[in-house]
Amino acid sequence: MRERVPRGADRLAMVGFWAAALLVATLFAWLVGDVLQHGFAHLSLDFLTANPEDAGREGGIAPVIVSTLIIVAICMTVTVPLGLGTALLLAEFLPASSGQGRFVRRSLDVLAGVPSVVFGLFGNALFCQRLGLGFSLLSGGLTLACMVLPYFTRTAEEGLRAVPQDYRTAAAALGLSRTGTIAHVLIPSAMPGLVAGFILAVTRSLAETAALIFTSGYVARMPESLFESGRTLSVHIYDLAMNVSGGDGMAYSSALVLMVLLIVLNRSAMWVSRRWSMKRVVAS
Amino acid sequence: MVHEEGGGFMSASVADCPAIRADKVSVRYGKALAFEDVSLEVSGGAITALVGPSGCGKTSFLSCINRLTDLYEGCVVSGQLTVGGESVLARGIDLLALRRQVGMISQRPNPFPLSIWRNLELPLREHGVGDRTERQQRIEQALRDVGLWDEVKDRLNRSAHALSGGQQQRLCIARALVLRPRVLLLDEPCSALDPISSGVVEDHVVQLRRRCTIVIVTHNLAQARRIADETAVFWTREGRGYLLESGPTARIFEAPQNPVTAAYIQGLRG
Amino acid sequence: MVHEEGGGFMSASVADCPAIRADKVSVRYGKALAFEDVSLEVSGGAITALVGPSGCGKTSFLSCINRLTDLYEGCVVSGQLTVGGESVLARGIDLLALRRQVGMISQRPNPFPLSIWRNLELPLREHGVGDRTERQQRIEQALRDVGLWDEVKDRLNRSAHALSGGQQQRLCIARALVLRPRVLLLDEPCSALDPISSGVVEDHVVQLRRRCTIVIVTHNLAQARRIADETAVFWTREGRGYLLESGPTARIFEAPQNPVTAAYIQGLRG
Amino acid sequence: MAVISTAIVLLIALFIARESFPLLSTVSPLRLFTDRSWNPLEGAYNLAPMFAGTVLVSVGAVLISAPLGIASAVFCHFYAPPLVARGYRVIIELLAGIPSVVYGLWGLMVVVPLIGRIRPLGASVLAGILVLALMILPTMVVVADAALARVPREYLQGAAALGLSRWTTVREVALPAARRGLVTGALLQTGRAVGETMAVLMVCGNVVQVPARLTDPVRTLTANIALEMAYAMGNHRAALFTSGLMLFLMIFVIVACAELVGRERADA
Amino acid sequence: KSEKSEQAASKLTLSGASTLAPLVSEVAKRFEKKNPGTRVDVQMGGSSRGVMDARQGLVDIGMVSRDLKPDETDLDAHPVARDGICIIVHQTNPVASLTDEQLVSIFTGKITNWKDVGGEDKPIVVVNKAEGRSTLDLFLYHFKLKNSDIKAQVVIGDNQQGIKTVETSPESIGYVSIGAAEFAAKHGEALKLLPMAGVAASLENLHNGTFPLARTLHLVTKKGQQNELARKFITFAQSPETHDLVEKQYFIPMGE
Ligand SMILES: Nc1ncnc2c1ncn2[C@@H]1O[C@H](COP(=O)(O)OP(=O)(O)OP(=O)(O)O)[C@@H](O)[C@H]1O
Ligand SMILES: Nc1ncnc2c1ncn2[C@@H]1O[C@H](COP(=O)(O)OP(=O)(O)OP(=O)(O)O)[C@@H](O)[C@H]1O
Ligand SMILES: [Mg+2]
Ligand SMILES: [Mg+2]
Ligand SMILES: O=P([O-])([O-])[O-]
Repeated sequence: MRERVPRGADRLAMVGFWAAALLVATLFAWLVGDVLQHGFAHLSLDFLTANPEDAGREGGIAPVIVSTLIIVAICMTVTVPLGLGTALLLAEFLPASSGQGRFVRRSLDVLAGVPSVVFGLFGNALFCQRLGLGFSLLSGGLTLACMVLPYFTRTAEEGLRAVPQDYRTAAAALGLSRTGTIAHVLIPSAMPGLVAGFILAVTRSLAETAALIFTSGYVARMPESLFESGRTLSVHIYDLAMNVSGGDGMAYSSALVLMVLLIVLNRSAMWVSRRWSMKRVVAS
Repeated sequence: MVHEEGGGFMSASVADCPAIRADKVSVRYGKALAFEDVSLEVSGGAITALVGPSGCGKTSFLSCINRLTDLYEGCVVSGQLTVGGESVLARGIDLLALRRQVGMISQRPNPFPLSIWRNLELPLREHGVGDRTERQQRIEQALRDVGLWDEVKDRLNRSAHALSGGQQQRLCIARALVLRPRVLLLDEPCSALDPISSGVVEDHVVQLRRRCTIVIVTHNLAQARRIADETAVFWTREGRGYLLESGPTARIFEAPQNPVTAAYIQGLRG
Repeated sequence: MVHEEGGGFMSASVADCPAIRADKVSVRYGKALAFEDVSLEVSGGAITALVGPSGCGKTSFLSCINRLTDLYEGCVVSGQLTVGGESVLARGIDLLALRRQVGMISQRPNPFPLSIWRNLELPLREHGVGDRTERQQRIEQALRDVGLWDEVKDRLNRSAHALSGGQQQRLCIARALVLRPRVLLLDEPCSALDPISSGVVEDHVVQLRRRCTIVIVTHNLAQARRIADETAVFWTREGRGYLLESGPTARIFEAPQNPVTAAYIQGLRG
Repeated sequence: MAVISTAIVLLIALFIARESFPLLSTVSPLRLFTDRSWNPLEGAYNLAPMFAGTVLVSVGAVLISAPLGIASAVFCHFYAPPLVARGYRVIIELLAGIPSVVYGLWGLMVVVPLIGRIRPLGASVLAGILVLALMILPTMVVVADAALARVPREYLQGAAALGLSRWTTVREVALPAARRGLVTGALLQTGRAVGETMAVLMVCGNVVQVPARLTDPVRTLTANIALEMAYAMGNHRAALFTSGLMLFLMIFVIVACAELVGRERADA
Repeated sequence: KSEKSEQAASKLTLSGASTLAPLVSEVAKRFEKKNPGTRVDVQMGGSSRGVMDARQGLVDIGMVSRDLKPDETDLDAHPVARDGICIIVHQTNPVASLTDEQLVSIFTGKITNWKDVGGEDKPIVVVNKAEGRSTLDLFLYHFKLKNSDIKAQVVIGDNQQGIKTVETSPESIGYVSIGAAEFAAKHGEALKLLPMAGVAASLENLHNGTFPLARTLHLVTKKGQQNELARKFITFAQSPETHDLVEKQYFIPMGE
């Protein structure tokens, strides 16, 4: 039992995986390094609490942050129940090979590939005009929900499918109702999948630009209701980078804020889910 | 089958224990036949042992009785099967009520990925049994019945998956018992257990006689002989299971009619 | 331990069979102690049975020997443990070589979600054993050894998960045997098996004596008595396992030194 | 519930079809492939080069990032020390959350000049593939990571007990067991690649042509929509929606194919 | 209900050209401050969106970064600022000026190497704007070209993309909004503005009318529309009160 240096394919694989990871990490460091380098200059407490001035070249991004949070919240409030319901239907109620299941799944996969500009134009036509919501946080959130639905649903579905059959057998043998089984056994067991879906959906909605320009709009005022227009961080970044000369620095700073926001949102989602599934574990 | 909320479990009598009647029951998974034309009468309140070689369809037979076969895609059950006179295989029966009345312990321990306590509380809550205190009592009782109480009473809030194999199996038995079913299907309940736990469980099963109709699959022929009132021997021919012989345990062990049974009983070791 | 590519398995001799020495070995999962200060000598080429109540640490002890404990986050093994004179617990040992030499069969059957054939071929390929024909022979031999060949020879390409519980367990035994390990750790190998398959497996284990160091966890004391050269009794005190007594099987069963052992042996049923 | 997701798809399809109707009712669909060029203001509506561009860029990106994504997920589970794995996951989440404009900017300022050294100008198929690959990578990693986390521990125990090497365990046990999740991840990722707009628009060069080399510029259907929609009227606008319609059909075909492949595999 | 209509009366919505959106947003902010209780929402979406939305009455005012087309006579155009476009090359490019003929030859692919116009021996990378953009329209109109004549190596959308493309590529030549280009060159970007027909490209020359390539940025309303607030806003946007804002966004105020 001498010290064993991995041989042949095993060793190659190990080197390969480390290399792949390093490559991704390097590219990431490069990208984020750029953002950090350009972004730190304008970062201050003022930046977080002030209104944008001079088309965003001066001032801060407070209303933008607030609008972003509201839109993401609307989006997730719609996506999670809807997506979870659909995922349950696909994984638990329809046989894997059923035509209906396939149809729904296919729809979702197609939805994932619709360009965000098209979502924007569609959301504008449906929510802003047909449903009369106008340019508003609500229209934006709902359009985003349509867009991220497949990410959450498909990931959650896979999570549910991977729950060992043993648990379903045990639950059935105890005469647990379908709802009881789902709520108390399946969902806690499928938590990794649900969290993954949630993360994908949140990140995607935070990073979205084109779908929001046409729905939640461009107004950088502090929103007072859900029916008002509001600019999100990524729209702001887009505007500064592409449309405002001399906006680059502020664009990078905003990107920095966006990234911090993202980490905070995702970590708290994980924390909540852990708390929640712990509560299921820790008795009564 | 009627819900029997009133009346303590231990005060139940043979009259409450449904008999099980199988008439030419066959099970197939897709195209493959698991077993064929099994006709068997299980007396209410008695202990019936199912024995036979691996793969002859014992588990599949048990699964018909509480319709767990529904969970396997492509699994088809044919024939007649009644529990307490009511057909089990009919469409549209109340499956939850059936399964509440017919408890089952499967071959592989399968506790939920929840805490020990929650594993036991979940079925009670789901079936709306009792208030908090009653549930607490029932849970403690069930854990004592399988000899697990002392081992786990300090870590009821820990995950059931951090238990040893035998502990998990006993937890699953307790989980079935906590609902006080009228019929209990046990698929090799003691196979993962050491003699002491095995003895505890066996004693408990014996105590349930006359309060509960019990069907137990066991590879331990000595155990079958010790506790079963009746024994059914399954066999397999060209990959298909069938019922070789059934009858009172004493007769099966002492005067088997079928030479194959005789050989099987002979081969009994330990 | 040296790789022994040449030389048939069955021609191996006691000299090749490593002894196992445990010196004050303890295992803890996080803060909880599974067992404490176990010192045990397992002779090379002999069959050693581990018996004891559920949860006393038998599985955990086996897992130390092939370092499967590494797989549990927070699991810490302390003490000295050598196989064939070489330390197992040291950092940086060649785990793959160790595990190739030390086969293990776990309590719950765990076939891979692959075909039956692939389940057996995978370890052979991995360890670069033989050419196609030799692998084929070995696989068939292993399946025969566990009495599974006739049952599955027509469906070798089907998923191992469509087998019955007992068949799965025998497949897992075959999968360990196909590598012809020098040490075999069996965690209740027969618990899911009917007497016939159980007999087949037991006979095979006996045949391996002197060709292989065998440690077998069993709840069947009669089986331990029948096949083991030496027996170690584990016990548990306040949730912690420890070694109660060990020695030649005959002595343990006929003249136990510890009254607890005596009581345990007495309680032996069946 | 599922009705809703299906309804959204149908509504979007209807919407796109309605908006592209003005063009399709006056111009034969065949002309979308045979017209001499894409100059909608001069009445030429050839979408074929953009179709090719979309296929090239997204296929290239998926071919790079799907293996890299799976490798990253495997790395997190089987190779990385726990702390490294945790850090790596944060990296992946961040990558997913960076808006595509930022990817585009970075591509434009870093990747394009790099490629420009090989052959001016650098805004090219290759730049598109590279930036897009990095951008869609996280989708794959997050889904694959969750799929690997669900591989039953018993399989891994069994593999360890047999002394299977890490690589064999990954290849023969973990990846097959996680297959469904991997396929889902790849599909979502492909969808994202086909549908991505801003970053591609900024680094691909957007010249309407069938590229002969990897360093040639191309325009994708999505970039076409994003570039011109804001200034398009009448038939021009309808032609852009027709790009959308074509994209929609293309995704539909991809999904159907993926399903077919998946089914055949399951049969085997 | 009366409350609602009152609110509607005190609210304006605008949409349209991205070129105008930042400027009009700033104007709107000042307008809101001056008229407490009013709200002016500015949305982006391109000139065509501005025209369509104004036409359909979805918004009160549209923003259009070009002149109205002959088929858009149902709208009234109200100029608010002027903008020009200029040719840009990389700072290191030794070519100091190009004649109109040379420019046409370059953009139509007849000249493909810088050495043919007095530069280094390097291929020329032509950066063109996307179909429909008003800068493109103006450029084509000025040089009497059709878009299909132009042989471009890169096609871009917004001005900033053009600036970034040219500043990272020493071989390239493109055209963008003068204000944006001047700002970038002044702030150290590697950019050079070429004179047109001998007139240096600067806001100043645009202002005094000597620079040939100019365009007007408009607010548009539906003909016959009676919206007091909209009229008030347009008057405000055209008034000297907002000229500082116009200049701050690197455009030329109207009516001086
Ligand atoms: N889910 C399944 N899909 C397909 N075939 C199955 C399935 N479960 C069991 N079988 C097959 O049906 C037959 C009967 O299986 P069953 O599990 O009922 O046997 P058993 O008597 O319980 O055996 P054991 O004692 O080994 O548990 C076997 O041949 C088995 O391979
Ligand atoms: N993964 C784990 N995490 C935490 N605790 C564990 C884990 N596995 C086992 N234990 C605890 O360690 C102790 C010893 O367990 P072990 O599985 O070794 O017992 P055993 O002797 O094999 O029992 P059995 O006969 O029931 O299989 C038990 O108290 C058990 O609850
Ligand atoms: Mg069975
Ligand atoms: Mg154990
Ligand atoms: O219309 P543009 O100002 O973007 O050319």
